[in-house]
Amino acid sequence: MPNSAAIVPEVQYATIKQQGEVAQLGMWLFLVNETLFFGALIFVYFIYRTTYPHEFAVAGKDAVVWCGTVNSVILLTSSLTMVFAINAGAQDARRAMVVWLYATIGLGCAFLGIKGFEYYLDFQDQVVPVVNYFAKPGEGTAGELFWVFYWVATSLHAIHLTIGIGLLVYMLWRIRRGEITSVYYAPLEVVGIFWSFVDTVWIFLYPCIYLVGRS
Amino acid sequence: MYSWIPFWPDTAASSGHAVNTLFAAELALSAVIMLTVVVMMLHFASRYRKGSDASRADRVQKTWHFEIAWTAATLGMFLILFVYGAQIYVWLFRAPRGDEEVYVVGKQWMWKVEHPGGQREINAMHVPIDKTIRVVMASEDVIHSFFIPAFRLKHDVVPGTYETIWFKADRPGVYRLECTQYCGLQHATMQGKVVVMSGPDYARWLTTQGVHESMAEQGEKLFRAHGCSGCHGDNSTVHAPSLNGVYGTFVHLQDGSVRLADEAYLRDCILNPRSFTVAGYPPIMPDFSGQISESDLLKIVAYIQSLSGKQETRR
Amino acid sequence: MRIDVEPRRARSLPFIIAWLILLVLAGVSLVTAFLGVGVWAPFAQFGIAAMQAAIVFILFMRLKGPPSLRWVFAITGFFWLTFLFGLSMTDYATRKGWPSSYMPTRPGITTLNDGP
Amino acid sequence: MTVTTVDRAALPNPTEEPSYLTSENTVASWLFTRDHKRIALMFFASITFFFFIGGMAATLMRLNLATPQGLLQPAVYNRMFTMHGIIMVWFFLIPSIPTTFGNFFVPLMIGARDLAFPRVNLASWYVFNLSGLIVLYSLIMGGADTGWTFYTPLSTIYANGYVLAAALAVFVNGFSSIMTSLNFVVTIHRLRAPGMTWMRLPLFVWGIYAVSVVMLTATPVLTMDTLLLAVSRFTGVGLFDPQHGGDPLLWQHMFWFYSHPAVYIMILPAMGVVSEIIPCFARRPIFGYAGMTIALMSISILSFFVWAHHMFVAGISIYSGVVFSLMTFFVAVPSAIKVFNWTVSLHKGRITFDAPMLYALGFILLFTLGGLSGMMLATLAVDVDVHGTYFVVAHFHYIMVGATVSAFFGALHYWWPKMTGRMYPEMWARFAAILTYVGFNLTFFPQFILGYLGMPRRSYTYPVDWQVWNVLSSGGASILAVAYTLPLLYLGWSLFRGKRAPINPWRATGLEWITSSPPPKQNFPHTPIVTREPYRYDPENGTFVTQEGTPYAE
Repeated sequence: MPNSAAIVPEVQYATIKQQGEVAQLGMWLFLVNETLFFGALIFVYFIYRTTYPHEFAVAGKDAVVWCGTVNSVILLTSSLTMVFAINAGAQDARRAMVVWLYATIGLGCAFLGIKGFEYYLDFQDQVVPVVNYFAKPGEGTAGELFWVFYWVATSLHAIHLTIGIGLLVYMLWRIRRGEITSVYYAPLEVVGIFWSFVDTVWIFLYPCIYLVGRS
Repeated sequence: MYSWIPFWPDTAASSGHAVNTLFAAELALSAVIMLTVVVMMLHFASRYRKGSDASRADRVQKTWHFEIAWTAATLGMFLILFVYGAQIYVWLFRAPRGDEEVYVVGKQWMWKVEHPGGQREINAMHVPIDKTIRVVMASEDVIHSFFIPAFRLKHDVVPGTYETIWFKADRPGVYRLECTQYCGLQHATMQGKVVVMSGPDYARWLTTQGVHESMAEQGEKLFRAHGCSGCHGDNSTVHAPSLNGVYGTFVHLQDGSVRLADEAYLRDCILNPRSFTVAGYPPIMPDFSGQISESDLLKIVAYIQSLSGKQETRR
Repeated sequence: MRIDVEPRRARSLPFIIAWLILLVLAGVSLVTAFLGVGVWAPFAQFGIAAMQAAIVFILFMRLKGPPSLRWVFAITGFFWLTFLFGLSMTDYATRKGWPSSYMPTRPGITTLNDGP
Repeated sequence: MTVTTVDRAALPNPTEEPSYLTSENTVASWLFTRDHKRIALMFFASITFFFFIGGMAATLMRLNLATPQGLLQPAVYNRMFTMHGIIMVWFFLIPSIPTTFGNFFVPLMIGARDLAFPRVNLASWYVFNLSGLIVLYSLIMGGADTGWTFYTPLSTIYANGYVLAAALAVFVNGFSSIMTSLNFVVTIHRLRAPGMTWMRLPLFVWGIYAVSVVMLTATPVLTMDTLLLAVSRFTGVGLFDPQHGGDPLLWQHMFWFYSHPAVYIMILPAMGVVSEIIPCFARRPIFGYAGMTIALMSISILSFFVWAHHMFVAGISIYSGVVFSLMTFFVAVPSAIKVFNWTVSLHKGRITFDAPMLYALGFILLFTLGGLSGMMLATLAVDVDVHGTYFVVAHFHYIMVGATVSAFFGALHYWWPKMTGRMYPEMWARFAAILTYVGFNLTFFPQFILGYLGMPRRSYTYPVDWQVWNVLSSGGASILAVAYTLPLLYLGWSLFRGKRAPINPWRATGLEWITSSPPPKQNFPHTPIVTREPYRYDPENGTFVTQEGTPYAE
């Protein structure tokens, strides 16, 4: 392997294996925090949706369901490519690892692109609270609550996804430097865990946003 | 009862006496516990100080007996306190019908009090003695908290809904009225007085306040002015529920739920009618949110209440 | 089929199958929204979301396999959320004055009781 | 404490290896350090700074309240108590013990060379200071005027101050808390020295573990809550505004879902500190070690079940009030167990009254008094009376200042020799400890009385018949100010003139006392191997055994 000096464990660890395992635990613990962060947002949504079911049904009809659905497919697929990248890295298929990482980055960017287009459509639909909002009959003042949730939730998710893409780019850089190999690929696994978690967030946001008031 | 204790605030209502007893009990219990800890600590600290030659042999080893006993004892005491406190709390915060009603609107930074007869006061509340007074409170801006120390009674006044409390004063006098929820710049001055008067004095006070229209009468005018009577009036042809006798009954809503038609419900119906469509009626009522001030709303609600005849006739 | 998520030994097929299941579930979720099953649709949709999340957590995020501490961490967040949702329901489900028509107010909860 | 026999523990440091303080001397070696000990000292500097900023706000408030007419403009007073609350809660109390003593001593006590993620630890300090800059910006521009609780719709619509900046500071500060606590949990799980089983962990480590769990699970909810607040205030959408269909109480629910556990964030590490100090100065094992750990962990979970007891009169349903009151009494039980255990831990000891011990004993008394008043507040009907009055103010100051700050100073004196390699002047320290106790009680006990008389909190003025109590309180506050400033002076002096500290000046059993004072950069010359549970003091024979199993005579 190239540059084997880079994989000496830090002073507080006995072995590089321990360092990798602890790094993963750290990410899982961070996800506890992320779960509660997004969970609190969904809690607000839950309270208001149960309070104003009819208003939310009216307001939710304006969400662009095809954008959301396509984005769901893209993100679920990106989790798969991310797993392939890690597996390839672990099995010493460096080239495949890099290809799968690029695929993951591409899917992430595609998600963001579609999201941006969806924001454009939302602006056309006048569902941007404060900036450009038109309350439809039957949604009262509570319809705006739905759209506030929509903007906060999707933009936070997009920020997380952007961070994820940034981390993947950083991983590519570290791969070039030979710091991630089949001997030590824990950083890649850590990023993979984060990436799939962002995917999970979307799994829960999808029914919250796109499936309200369809029938 | 506790007036002989220095630093004990006035007590002038049934709620105050109930809380007094509980508080005194807790004070005594706290004193006993605190003393136990202090005596134990001082005793050990002096007896087992470094220089003393008291025996250190046979230290207590088996800890679980002590811990379980101590835990069970505290838990038992706490449960008694909990039940006692919860009982009074439920009693305090479930307002009965009341002999009299008083309407209170909190706004930055004053308490506006209005009596059913239309008498208005600012930062003062006159009430008769020995009558159950039902206080309906609303806020025009931020959260305030309505507090009468002598009655040991407090409730936040949250904008967007009505809060209802009650009391029964039993000692004439002038007591403090406060806001205890920080509500902005002049929060500290959002204070007033509660004047508890004997029945005849109170009646005399009401008459000296000048001739007013009663709240219900004012409410009736607003009811017409906002066009409510066009649909809910007796001669209306629009398919809208009649409001005669609706206050205090249970209303079946479109979505299958049942609501008690209290003040808060009536208010919600006016401001957000779509969420409260009555079963069997079309959802055609426009919503009035943002169009009627809190004090006007209270008047309209008072008028609808007066239609039910369950309240005493006004004035 | 034995599923091994340890990257060094993992094969691709189980992940592809899992991915297909995820897509199918997403489709089912989408369909329920248009079926007109009323109040049950959200339950179905969030149930499906939970299943999808479980698949992603266990396979894609490699919760399967040691160390078990990861399970503890993974569950903690959701466990704590039940505190937030559950205990606040003691308020929202029974508060008067909060327009909670979704959860019927029972006649037993009154403000006009006849005094202490 | 006098040393009667000379042994290795009392010898001056072996000088072969430079300490963490002297190993590198450039500014960059501090600013980019990954050493948990240096980061701890940097945190110590930051929070001390904020402690005095918050203290100045408190001084102005007590000065204003010395007379009913007051001294400050109402707007200034309102901003002072708001900034006092925000700074003291998020910039002193919550980070205080974990980021300084936790950072410094958790790795030392479990026998690790560093925390699991040193870079994250350093980032935590930078994020903390960033949030500190934002809060200072808010303060200098004029401050927020909502109270530290940011109740809506006052904070979203009606307040005029720099609420957005203050909320943003709290938001950013949350990330620092999360990074620090995440580090602790992973470190305590994975980096313990051989033989350091869970039941051999010193109780301070248990306390830090419990607090990290709470921080990690409570903070994100507040983070989201303040984010939504900022969005509401910035854009004008009505997430918590009833005029737009929002629920003001939803803000309170989420705020207290964090901020009630936050009270335990402040007190749990303090409990850990006291559990270290008491056995050491009573020279006997802690009474009920297992019970103490169970109490710590059950507090950290039960603390999430009680938040709405801040809202008994806020307009929540009465059924909810009853449930939360019951839960609150449950969480009081483990606290009661702890008080009992600490007190019994003095039984048949061989007690010396050095400054840390004085602070610890003060902690127990103040915590008990604070806890008992908390029991009154948990009782629904009494809370209806005293909620929102000075009774509440007195109660939480007894817990948060009386108890936590006492423990903070206790820890500071206890570990000062290890952190700096210098002994502090004992007589001055004892004097400061006693002065703290006197000043504190004089400041806050009158506030219980004021509260029961009905003085509302957050008021810049009051009726003249309450002036006696307010003057007493202000007088006490000036004593307290002296007592809190004194350590700064004599500890600063001791840095240069203090006696050199031996390895184990208190003759304690923990692993932090087997390495030199101050410790070398990598903590231990060799990885310690733990063979004993902590606190193996024997008052009967006057001996003690360190956790490594080395016996010593007194």
